[in-house]
Amino acid sequence: MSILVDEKTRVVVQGITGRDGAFHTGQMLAYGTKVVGGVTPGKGGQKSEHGLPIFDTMAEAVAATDANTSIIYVPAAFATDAICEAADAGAKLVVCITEGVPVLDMVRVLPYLGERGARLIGPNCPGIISPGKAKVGIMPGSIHAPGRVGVVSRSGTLTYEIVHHLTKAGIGQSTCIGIGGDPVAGTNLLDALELFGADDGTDAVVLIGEIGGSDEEEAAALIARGYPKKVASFIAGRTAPPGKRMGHAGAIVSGGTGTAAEKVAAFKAVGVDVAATPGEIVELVKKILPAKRR
Amino acid sequence: MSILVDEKTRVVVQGITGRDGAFHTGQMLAYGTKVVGGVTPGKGGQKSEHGLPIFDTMAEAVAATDANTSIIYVPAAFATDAICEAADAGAKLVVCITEGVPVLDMVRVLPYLGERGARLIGPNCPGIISPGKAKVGIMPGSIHAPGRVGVVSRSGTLTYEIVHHLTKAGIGQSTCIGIGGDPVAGTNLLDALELFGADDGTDAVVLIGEIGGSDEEEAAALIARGYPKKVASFIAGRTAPPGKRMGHAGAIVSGGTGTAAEKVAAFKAVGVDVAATPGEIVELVKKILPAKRR
Amino acid sequence: MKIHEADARAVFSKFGLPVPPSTLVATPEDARAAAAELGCPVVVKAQVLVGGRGKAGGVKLAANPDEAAAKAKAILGMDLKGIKVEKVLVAKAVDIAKEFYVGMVVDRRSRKPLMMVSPAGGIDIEEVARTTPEKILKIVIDPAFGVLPFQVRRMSSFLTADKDISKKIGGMLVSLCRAFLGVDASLAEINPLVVTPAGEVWAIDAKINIDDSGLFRQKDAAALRDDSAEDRGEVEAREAGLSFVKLDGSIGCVVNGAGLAMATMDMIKHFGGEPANFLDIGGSSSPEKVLTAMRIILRDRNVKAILINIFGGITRCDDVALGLIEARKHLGVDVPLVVRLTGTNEERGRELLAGTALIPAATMEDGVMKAIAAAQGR
Amino acid sequence: MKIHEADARAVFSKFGLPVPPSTLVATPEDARAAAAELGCPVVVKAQVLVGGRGKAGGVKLAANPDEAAAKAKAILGMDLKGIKVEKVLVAKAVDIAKEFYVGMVVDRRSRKPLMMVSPAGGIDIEEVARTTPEKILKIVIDPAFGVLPFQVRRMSSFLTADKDISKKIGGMLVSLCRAFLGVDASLAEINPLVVTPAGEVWAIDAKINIDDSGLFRQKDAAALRDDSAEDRGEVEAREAGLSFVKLDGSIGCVVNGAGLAMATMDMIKHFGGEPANFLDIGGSSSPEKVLTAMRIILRDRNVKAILINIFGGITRCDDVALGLIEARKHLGVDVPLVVRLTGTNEERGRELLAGTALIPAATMEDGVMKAIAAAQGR
Repeated sequence: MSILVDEKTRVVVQGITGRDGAFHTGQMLAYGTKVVGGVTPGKGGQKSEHGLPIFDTMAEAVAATDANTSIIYVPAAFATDAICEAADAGAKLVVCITEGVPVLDMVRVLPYLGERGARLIGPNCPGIISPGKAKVGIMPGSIHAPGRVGVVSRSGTLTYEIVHHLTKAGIGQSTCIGIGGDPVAGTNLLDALELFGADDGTDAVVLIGEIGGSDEEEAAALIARGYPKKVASFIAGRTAPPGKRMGHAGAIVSGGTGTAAEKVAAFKAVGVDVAATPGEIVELVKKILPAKRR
Repeated sequence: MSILVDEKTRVVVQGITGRDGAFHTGQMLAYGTKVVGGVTPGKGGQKSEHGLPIFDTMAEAVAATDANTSIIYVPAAFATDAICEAADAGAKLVVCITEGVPVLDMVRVLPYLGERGARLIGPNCPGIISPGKAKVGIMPGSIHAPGRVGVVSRSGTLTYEIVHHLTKAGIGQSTCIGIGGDPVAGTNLLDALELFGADDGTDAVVLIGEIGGSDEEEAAALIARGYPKKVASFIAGRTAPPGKRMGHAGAIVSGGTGTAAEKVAAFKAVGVDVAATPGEIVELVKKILPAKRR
Repeated sequence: MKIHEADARAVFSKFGLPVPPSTLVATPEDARAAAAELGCPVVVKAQVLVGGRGKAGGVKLAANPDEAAAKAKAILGMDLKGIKVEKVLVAKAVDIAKEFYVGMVVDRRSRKPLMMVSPAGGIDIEEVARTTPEKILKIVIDPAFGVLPFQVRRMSSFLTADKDISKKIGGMLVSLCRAFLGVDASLAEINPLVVTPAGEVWAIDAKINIDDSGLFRQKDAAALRDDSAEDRGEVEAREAGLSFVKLDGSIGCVVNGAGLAMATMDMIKHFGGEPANFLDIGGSSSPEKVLTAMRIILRDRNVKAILINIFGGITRCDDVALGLIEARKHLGVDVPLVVRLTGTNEERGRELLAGTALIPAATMEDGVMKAIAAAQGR
Repeated sequence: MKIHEADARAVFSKFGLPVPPSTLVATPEDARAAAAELGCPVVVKAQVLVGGRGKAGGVKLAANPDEAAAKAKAILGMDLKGIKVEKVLVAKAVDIAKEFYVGMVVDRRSRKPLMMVSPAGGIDIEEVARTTPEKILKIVIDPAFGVLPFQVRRMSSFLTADKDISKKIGGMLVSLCRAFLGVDASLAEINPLVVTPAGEVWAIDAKINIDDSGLFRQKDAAALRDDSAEDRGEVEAREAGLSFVKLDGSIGCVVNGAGLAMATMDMIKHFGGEPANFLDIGGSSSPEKVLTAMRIILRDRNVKAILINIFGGITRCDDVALGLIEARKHLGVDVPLVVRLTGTNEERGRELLAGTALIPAATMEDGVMKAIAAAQGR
């Protein structure tokens, strides 16, 4: 089992003819993901370098390929439109890799998607992978292994680092989801926790947080109310200076709130261990995994 | 049983100190509806002429009275705000009697309500009554009787006329809902049909349509797909000239579509009888009511 | 509320749509001057708020200023579907290579604005919808965004394969959507949207209806109302907060509620009578509204009887009764009045009317029968 | 992106907020003239993009033009948290009866704009939030409507019981919301919003941050950027599409991804080292970005070793390797470079670097350890 993507996932790539879009389409195909087509306005009727059909519109792409998922690599100025187009065409999962999407656009996009029953992951995110089933994102597929630990993260590469440690230690993953670094995310930590909580294929969850906002504190509150799975955590930015944006638009300690120390304390208070280094997460996960499933 | 309103309905009246608001609050109370308070900005802390507490805001009213429903009698220019305020304060059912609300406001209001899990009836409608349980509207309570026929209507007084016939003939109603005469309604014919379809207390449905739009045709299509209850119908406006708005903003035959003849034909095609006069509906209902329940 | 083409063109221009220059004139001389200033050829167009003016001869092409004057002379004063033409628009003509239809309404089904485009422009879009619906593309608009770029691409590529023209039309779609949302329109149409042989795009006709309910916040638009195409009674009724439509029969109707008013007309017809009007005195009633309603109906010399059919809800029967008493006192009521009162404050209403010459009716059907009999002098 | 108070005041004025008249000047003489023209008393305010300038002496009241010149002289050239004051704003002073806080941000939790008001104005709102959170009212805004009238009533009556002032403040809330949505703000604050003894309301300070992601469509706002408060390396990094924050340690970091970059800093510190910077070369990488990153880091004379920590995803290890080779070629690299490459195209990256003087690391931890050792000269 897994969440959001699996063998039934059928992906259209929006921006398939761009440098990143083309490259990662190849990577997704190589991983075994069912990428069924791409969209680039004005290039409809052509074939991509991977031999996939290109469409002018998502509506045509979905009609022709029966896709249920979209992944977006278009430039920031066009990303809002691409997200709306995907949902309007019937995609139920939209993964937006693009960074630099205006926050006030996201505020308007989410109700638009809600009305159409679509979920967004991102923007400014690495995507989602259910190891051995489907990879809809830019993470290196090879570092993942099928298993029963869910991973949710506000980061991209830091997630790879941690997943790499898990896999090397023989701990596979049900699904790994990178929610992205922007202040307004289509799917946030709480949403992902709830999905993992309801997933039969997930025994424990690794939560990778960072400074800024209060998502981790809210996650801790959710866990305190009674969460069905055990959770282990890592928080990035313990040494980040206040008032400085650490890359992600959402990663900023302001007015003394959003610090790593607060988040670590919130987790420890509800019995969630926090790893001091990415590698240490392996020991924490071993502690919380049900004995039979280690 | 009934739909949307019953003994548990707790109503706040927005615009309780206005002429119509005050009058119909008295009427609702006399019917036995649990009206628990009113809102008029600037008059918070006072008592209404019925002895009900008045609040400045819906948030205060809901907090103090545990209301779950609101009914709105404020002037048109303030109705959009009142609807949003009710939903934001936690009312799950909002009944807007006010007519003359801009259509483009309704377009924006409905997603706002959707995000808050609230349902709107109206605007420009007579409201809703579950006879013997609760009356949240302006219909005369005395003409109704408890029973097992659901009534949904695009009209106000025409509904009274028809309900009056039903009651005089000994046919009681589970719930009667007037969806209002505007082009964009919070609850439309289809929504009401679906609610009645799922209601254990409703054996048959009387659908009162009129010229304009294609709601009746869509209802016929819904029935054709397999509707669990029998339906009888009346369509107003058989003699209406094309191109003229017959009072309701939505009641207009334009370009030869939206005619009564089309709607009658659509219903007859799916086995729904259409009464020639309001009184004739009684015979039609007697035909479709399960024998034991007549 | 319908507004004149000249006003709709001004709204379109304000929102950035390309509209050929034009001048509104009331005399042939001014038409000549306007044509000379604009440059010929020009189109001379009757400014009346009724459809089908082209077919009725209200739109003519003029090759030079003298011809413009002559065409204006022919059109001014013309009777178009009962409306006298008082003004004509003299508009610079453009060469037509292609004509498209572009329009916007509020869609009942999706409960959102809906944009419609069709390559079959210049003709009645409802005809296109009936005969070749595949030639119309409909796109639901989210007002939080307006029309989105992907929607613009879908619509403009539905109209033309020419990328350059497609882009220009796309810009017009964005502007049309802004105009629609900006003025609380219930309908906005460019029909036709014209592409010239040189690849220019123009909105050569403009139609906008404003949502009556939005007029309180659209002061500029509200000032554009022209009552001349309306029946005097309809104007008076609207100003009094009533809804009235004149018909050709002999039985006047005063009813509360649009549905009941329609049903009353339908029943009169069903039993062999002919309704003289639709009249809804609306919800929150007052004696004054009833008085106004009676005044409007009594003006129609065809009316041989009046049926007052009231089922009180928010309307109170006593208010109606007071209005009827006032009407009897102040208006020369020379036809039989049949009165049916049921619902809110029905007893008080009946008490007020007891002892008057009004003919009481127990039910709607009873009232209709009595009104038909009275109108036929029985 | 932060913009100067003078620019934020201009935005507020454009959206109808009452802002006292003011003039931006760069010399004491111009301050004197501005004060004379505006009418005294005036406030002389340092224009620097750092907080707390009031406490640091950057805001002074002047009773007459001469005093304005003297205060301007004292403030101009002042060093405020490392930034030299180049300009001052001379603003007409208003009498203060009450001070409120009014602000707007985007709320992560509701994923909507959030308006916040507090009767505790004029002081640090984050301090209010910590100590007396009940003094802040937060209202979630729907961008399809902007702030709704019922929300305006709740907020303005939270601030004052005076109906007249409440109404004026309500108008300001509506304008603030329009400004926030109109310029793609991530933060907009009026602190304080002042009520005068005569019952006037004024926005006497203005703060706006623009969402960097919105700048592509906010050309006017984009032109307001002032880099002077930023480290030269941070400006250069931003222009190259990198994200860089200077710190005080000795180990330079080049990392892909903000989370991994923070984790790298954290691990350096965890094992006893001190990071010299945060540096994220971002997603879609190119050799040029790596070259720029190296140039910025090498400028810092505190740097004794550099750790390149790359986990390739959308970033490709071969691109990074090419950038490092270019850097070695064109920049005077005189400190040890520890390189960890894992992920997309990792083998090709390693091949490219084989045989160079770069110190390879197998893992992040290995890289951190080696960089600490190298920085300490071991």
